[in-house]
Amino acid sequence: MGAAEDGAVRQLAGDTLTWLTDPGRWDVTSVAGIPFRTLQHLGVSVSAILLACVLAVPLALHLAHRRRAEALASSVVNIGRAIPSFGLIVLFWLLATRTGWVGTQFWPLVLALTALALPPVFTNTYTAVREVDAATVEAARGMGYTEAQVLRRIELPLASPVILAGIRIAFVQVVATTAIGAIVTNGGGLGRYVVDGFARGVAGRPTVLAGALLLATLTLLADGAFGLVERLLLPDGVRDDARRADVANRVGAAG
Amino acid sequence: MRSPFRSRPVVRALAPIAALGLLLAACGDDGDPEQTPDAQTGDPDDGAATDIPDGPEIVVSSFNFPESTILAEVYAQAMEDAGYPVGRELDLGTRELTLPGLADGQIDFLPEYLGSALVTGFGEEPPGDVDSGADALQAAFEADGVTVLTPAPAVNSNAFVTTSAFAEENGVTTIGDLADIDGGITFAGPPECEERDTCLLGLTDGYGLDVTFESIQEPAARLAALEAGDVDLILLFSTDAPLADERLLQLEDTEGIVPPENIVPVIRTEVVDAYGDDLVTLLDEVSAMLTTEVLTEFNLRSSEGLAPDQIAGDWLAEQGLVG
Amino acid sequence: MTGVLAQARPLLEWDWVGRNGELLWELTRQHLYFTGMAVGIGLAISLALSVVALRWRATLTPILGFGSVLYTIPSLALFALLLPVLGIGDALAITALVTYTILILVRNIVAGIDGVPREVIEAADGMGYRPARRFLEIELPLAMPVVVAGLRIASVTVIGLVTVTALIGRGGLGALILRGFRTLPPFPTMIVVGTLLSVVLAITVDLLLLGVERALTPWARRKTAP
Amino acid sequence: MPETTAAPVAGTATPTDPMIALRGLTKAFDGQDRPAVDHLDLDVPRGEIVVLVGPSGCGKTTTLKMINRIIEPTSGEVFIDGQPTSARPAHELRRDLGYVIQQVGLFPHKTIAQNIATVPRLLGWDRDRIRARTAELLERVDLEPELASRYPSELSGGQRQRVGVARALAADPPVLLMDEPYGAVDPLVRGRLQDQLLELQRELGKTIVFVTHDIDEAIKLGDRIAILNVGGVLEQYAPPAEILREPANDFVRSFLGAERALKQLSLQAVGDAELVRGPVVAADESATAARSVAQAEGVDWVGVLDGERLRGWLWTDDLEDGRRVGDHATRDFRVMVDHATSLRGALDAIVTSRNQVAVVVDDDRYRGMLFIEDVARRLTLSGGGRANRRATPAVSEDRA
Repeated sequence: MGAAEDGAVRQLAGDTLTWLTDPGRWDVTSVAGIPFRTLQHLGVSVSAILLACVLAVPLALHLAHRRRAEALASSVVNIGRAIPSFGLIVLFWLLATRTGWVGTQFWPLVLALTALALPPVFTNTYTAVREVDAATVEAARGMGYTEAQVLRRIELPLASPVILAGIRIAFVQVVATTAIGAIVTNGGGLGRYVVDGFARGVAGRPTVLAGALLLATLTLLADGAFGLVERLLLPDGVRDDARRADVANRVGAAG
Repeated sequence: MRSPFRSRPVVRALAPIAALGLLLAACGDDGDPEQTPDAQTGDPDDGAATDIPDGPEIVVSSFNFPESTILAEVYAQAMEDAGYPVGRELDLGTRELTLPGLADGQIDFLPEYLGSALVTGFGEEPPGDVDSGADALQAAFEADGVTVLTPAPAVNSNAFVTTSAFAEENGVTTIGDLADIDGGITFAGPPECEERDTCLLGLTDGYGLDVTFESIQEPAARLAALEAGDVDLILLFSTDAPLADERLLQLEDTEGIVPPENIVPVIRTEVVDAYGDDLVTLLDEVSAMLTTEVLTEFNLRSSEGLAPDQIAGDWLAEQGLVG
Repeated sequence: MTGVLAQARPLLEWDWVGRNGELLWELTRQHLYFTGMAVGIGLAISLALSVVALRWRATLTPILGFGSVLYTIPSLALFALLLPVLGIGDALAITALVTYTILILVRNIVAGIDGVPREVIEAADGMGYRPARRFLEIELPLAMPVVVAGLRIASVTVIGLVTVTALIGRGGLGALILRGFRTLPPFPTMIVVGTLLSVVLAITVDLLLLGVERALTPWARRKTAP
Repeated sequence: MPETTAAPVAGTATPTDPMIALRGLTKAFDGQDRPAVDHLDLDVPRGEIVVLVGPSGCGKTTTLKMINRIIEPTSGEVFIDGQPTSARPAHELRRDLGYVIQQVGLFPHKTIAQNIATVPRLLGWDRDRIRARTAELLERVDLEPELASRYPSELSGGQRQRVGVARALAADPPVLLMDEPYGAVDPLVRGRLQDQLLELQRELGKTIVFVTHDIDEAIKLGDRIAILNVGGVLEQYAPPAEILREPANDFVRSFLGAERALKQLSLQAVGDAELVRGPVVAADESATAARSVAQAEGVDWVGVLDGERLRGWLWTDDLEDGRRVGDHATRDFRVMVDHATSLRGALDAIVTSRNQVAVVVDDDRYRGMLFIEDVARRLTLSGGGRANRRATPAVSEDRA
């Protein structure tokens, strides 16, 4: 790298730092500020993951308990991975402009992200229940548990590490992909900085870089925070399974 | 019975992967990924011209919206037809990306917009008329080694658009009328608009409006936001097809924050020097035939799903500029 | 409300698809080129990292941790972070895509090699194999199903992500989606076809690799209960 | 089974010229305060099966693996045919030492033929020679030729273990190292595999080092047994009969267990014992004569001979005066043994028989009987009878 380029990189690093440390950027009242964009980002992401959980978890629990739709459970995650997030976001936006049902700014993005989060949540939940030791379930039935009790008191607690691992993967994926929404709407949270900075060319590069750093930080923090949530939520006996499930499933989450 | 002895497993294991790699590499080679698929490289030998001097490849570039890409294609194909070697770096991005590219020689040719080039590119005052604008632009580009060619009659300027319903409700026909709306207005433009005198700064500083800016990169998304009532005003181009729809209204720019935006080809001077007046004559000839109606037609055809290179090629053939 | 956008064109115009076969093929090929380059380079890097991780076990956790961080960084952020270093171009797109393959591939290569039964390794040693030949002739073929499974996941993931590279001016079918969206009014067929083709491409590549795996591991299919 | 040019059992070398010699062999693993194997000296004579046996942690497997350098010794030396193993690259050494392990370790991605051909291929044999050798070995371990193109997953556990032995023998190594090879197969199959190994050994005369934790297996297979204690201490190294007769110390005694005496019996064959004629009479003898024979033998029954065949037996109370013995109905001897049956087997026959006797036959010909006191007498005598037990019927006939 030549001296000139070296200087340019140092200049960029300095500008980025200046951008990030500007008190105005941290003004909680400014809609262009980092706190607002972060909250906007999390608002979209959390809405999407909650919606995905509400839709996928009960269905997967039910189907897995009844041993139904196994082929669906194993293939849905692969198909989900094959769907390009960018295409899906644009497609949901397009459908929203045509139906006029949900506006064009918030919900199309949230719904597209929900669709992306459904497969990993569904498959992990399904697999988690199916992998509960059959002997344990049999023993529970033998002691007179009803089917609903078997599901709620045996299968669900024992499956919870893997279920949470699936939700965690999906959540990180959603947080990462929310940024792409900045291309389609005025939302997109922290992705806004990257897209806006990009449009401003060389002058926007500090913004792009700062946005990218904020985005990466938010995603890693979201991942770490979810790890803590897992520790708090999980019963003592299965906590160790969570780590293993997480490592085993950490695939297909790039957005 | 199958022979129990077969080829070595490693060889069997690696062969298809290697083959796949080669196949993909081959694909990459002949489908040059540097090139936007919209742009089919014409064969330089196509043209009948034999008196083209040897010279560098002319890298044609464009902004990241269809009209600009179509215009770039028009000039590129015209040059190719005449026998000049042409390369393409289309859809490059905003002016913030194209002008540095032009200055450092990564690209050689760009169909510019006169007023925006001056105001946004060089921070100059908006020009009063086309001729003085062209002179000012030439002066600004001089240091970068770029030559400004004769502007075309075609104009495509920033258009500040609202819905007819909103205009009627608030009694608005000009941009200035927006000042009367209580609580100010929300305005959506592309990201770069926020810092431009011809855009947001024109509204706030030129008209003194109370504007909340929403950054929405793509015009379709801005239009969607306008129609959904998320914003009151959006930025479009005056040649965009939906402006013909009666449900939309382009507000009049009484203060003249939008400068004359004639299409003006700019080209690196070293390219002009290498190929001489014939090249300039050819490009001027093309520019002369580009009118605002033509631009509107281009945008319409684009919205019908036609590729930029096809729209450009059809038009050039119609005009008898290639053959 | 029926706005200007709401009465736009139909979602899928087959005659447009019919007229633009050449364009679609070109974009698909470009899409595959990016995928192939990213997965190919990713595989080479991952193999090297895996050899390191297998040779010096202590490095496995840091390598996977690094891969995990790369994997978690949003693609948009990664493009942006690499932009000052690489500038706009194929290198930027491919480098960003490569980073997403590392975690998947290293993990599967290491898991595949680890999954080779200990007794098979011991038998190979006892027969007088030398380490390099043992790796190529015994461990790698036996790890193949898991490695190919990783390749499948990596390829499908990358095919989905290539669409995002359209945002930096490169990007196969993503460019089509973007063009359909950028046109005013939007051209839905481009968005729909771009998305669908990307899905079809991912599934096709996935099935092809599955076929490759089947062809490479004839022993895995013929099982009779002893 | 085709005849092969098997090496002679004893070989030409003298016992003072061992095939394998361990000298001061020591292995100390990192992080363990005492060595797994501590200064072990051991000679493995040519053409013999030496079994290393002992409780877990006694270093028997470690010792075996130091021979082919899967584990490198901390100190000490292994000599094969007088040459130190450390003098050559490990992979070359290993190609000369057949190696069989408990989980077999067949290569799952290679066919049975390819598995067997592993070492010849590493040694660079030509295709035709490999092909011929593979076919020969399949036959030798009693596997159908059709199995050649199968994959290991398509075979049963016993078949796989036989492939493992064939693979180890492929390049005709003079030495075979076997690490608990039959530990994972069920007892019935294990017995058959053990018999097959003895049969192979008789034909091939390899020098075999065999590791097991099963003392019965050691006694059955070993020409010599090395009993190791925790930490690789050699407690006793001797032929099985000697170990059973004279355990060197309490450790060996307790390792052999309470059934030591019975185990000793299992080393001797019926042919080693002196048979008695027993209370038998010819069919044409009178009832009176039969009664007096029974009385002389001190039993209340009598066996009936039809020429050389023992027809059966009857109670003396059932004998009717004036009739010949052969005119009475007889009961069958339900259990009969032959020369090759171990004395332990004969004892089982005695205790389950109503007559408290083991009837010894050779095919249909009556040879004699063994009573419990005849067997008991063998317990105190020294038994060098392994060779006899293993001998073919032709040999044992001489003694009968």
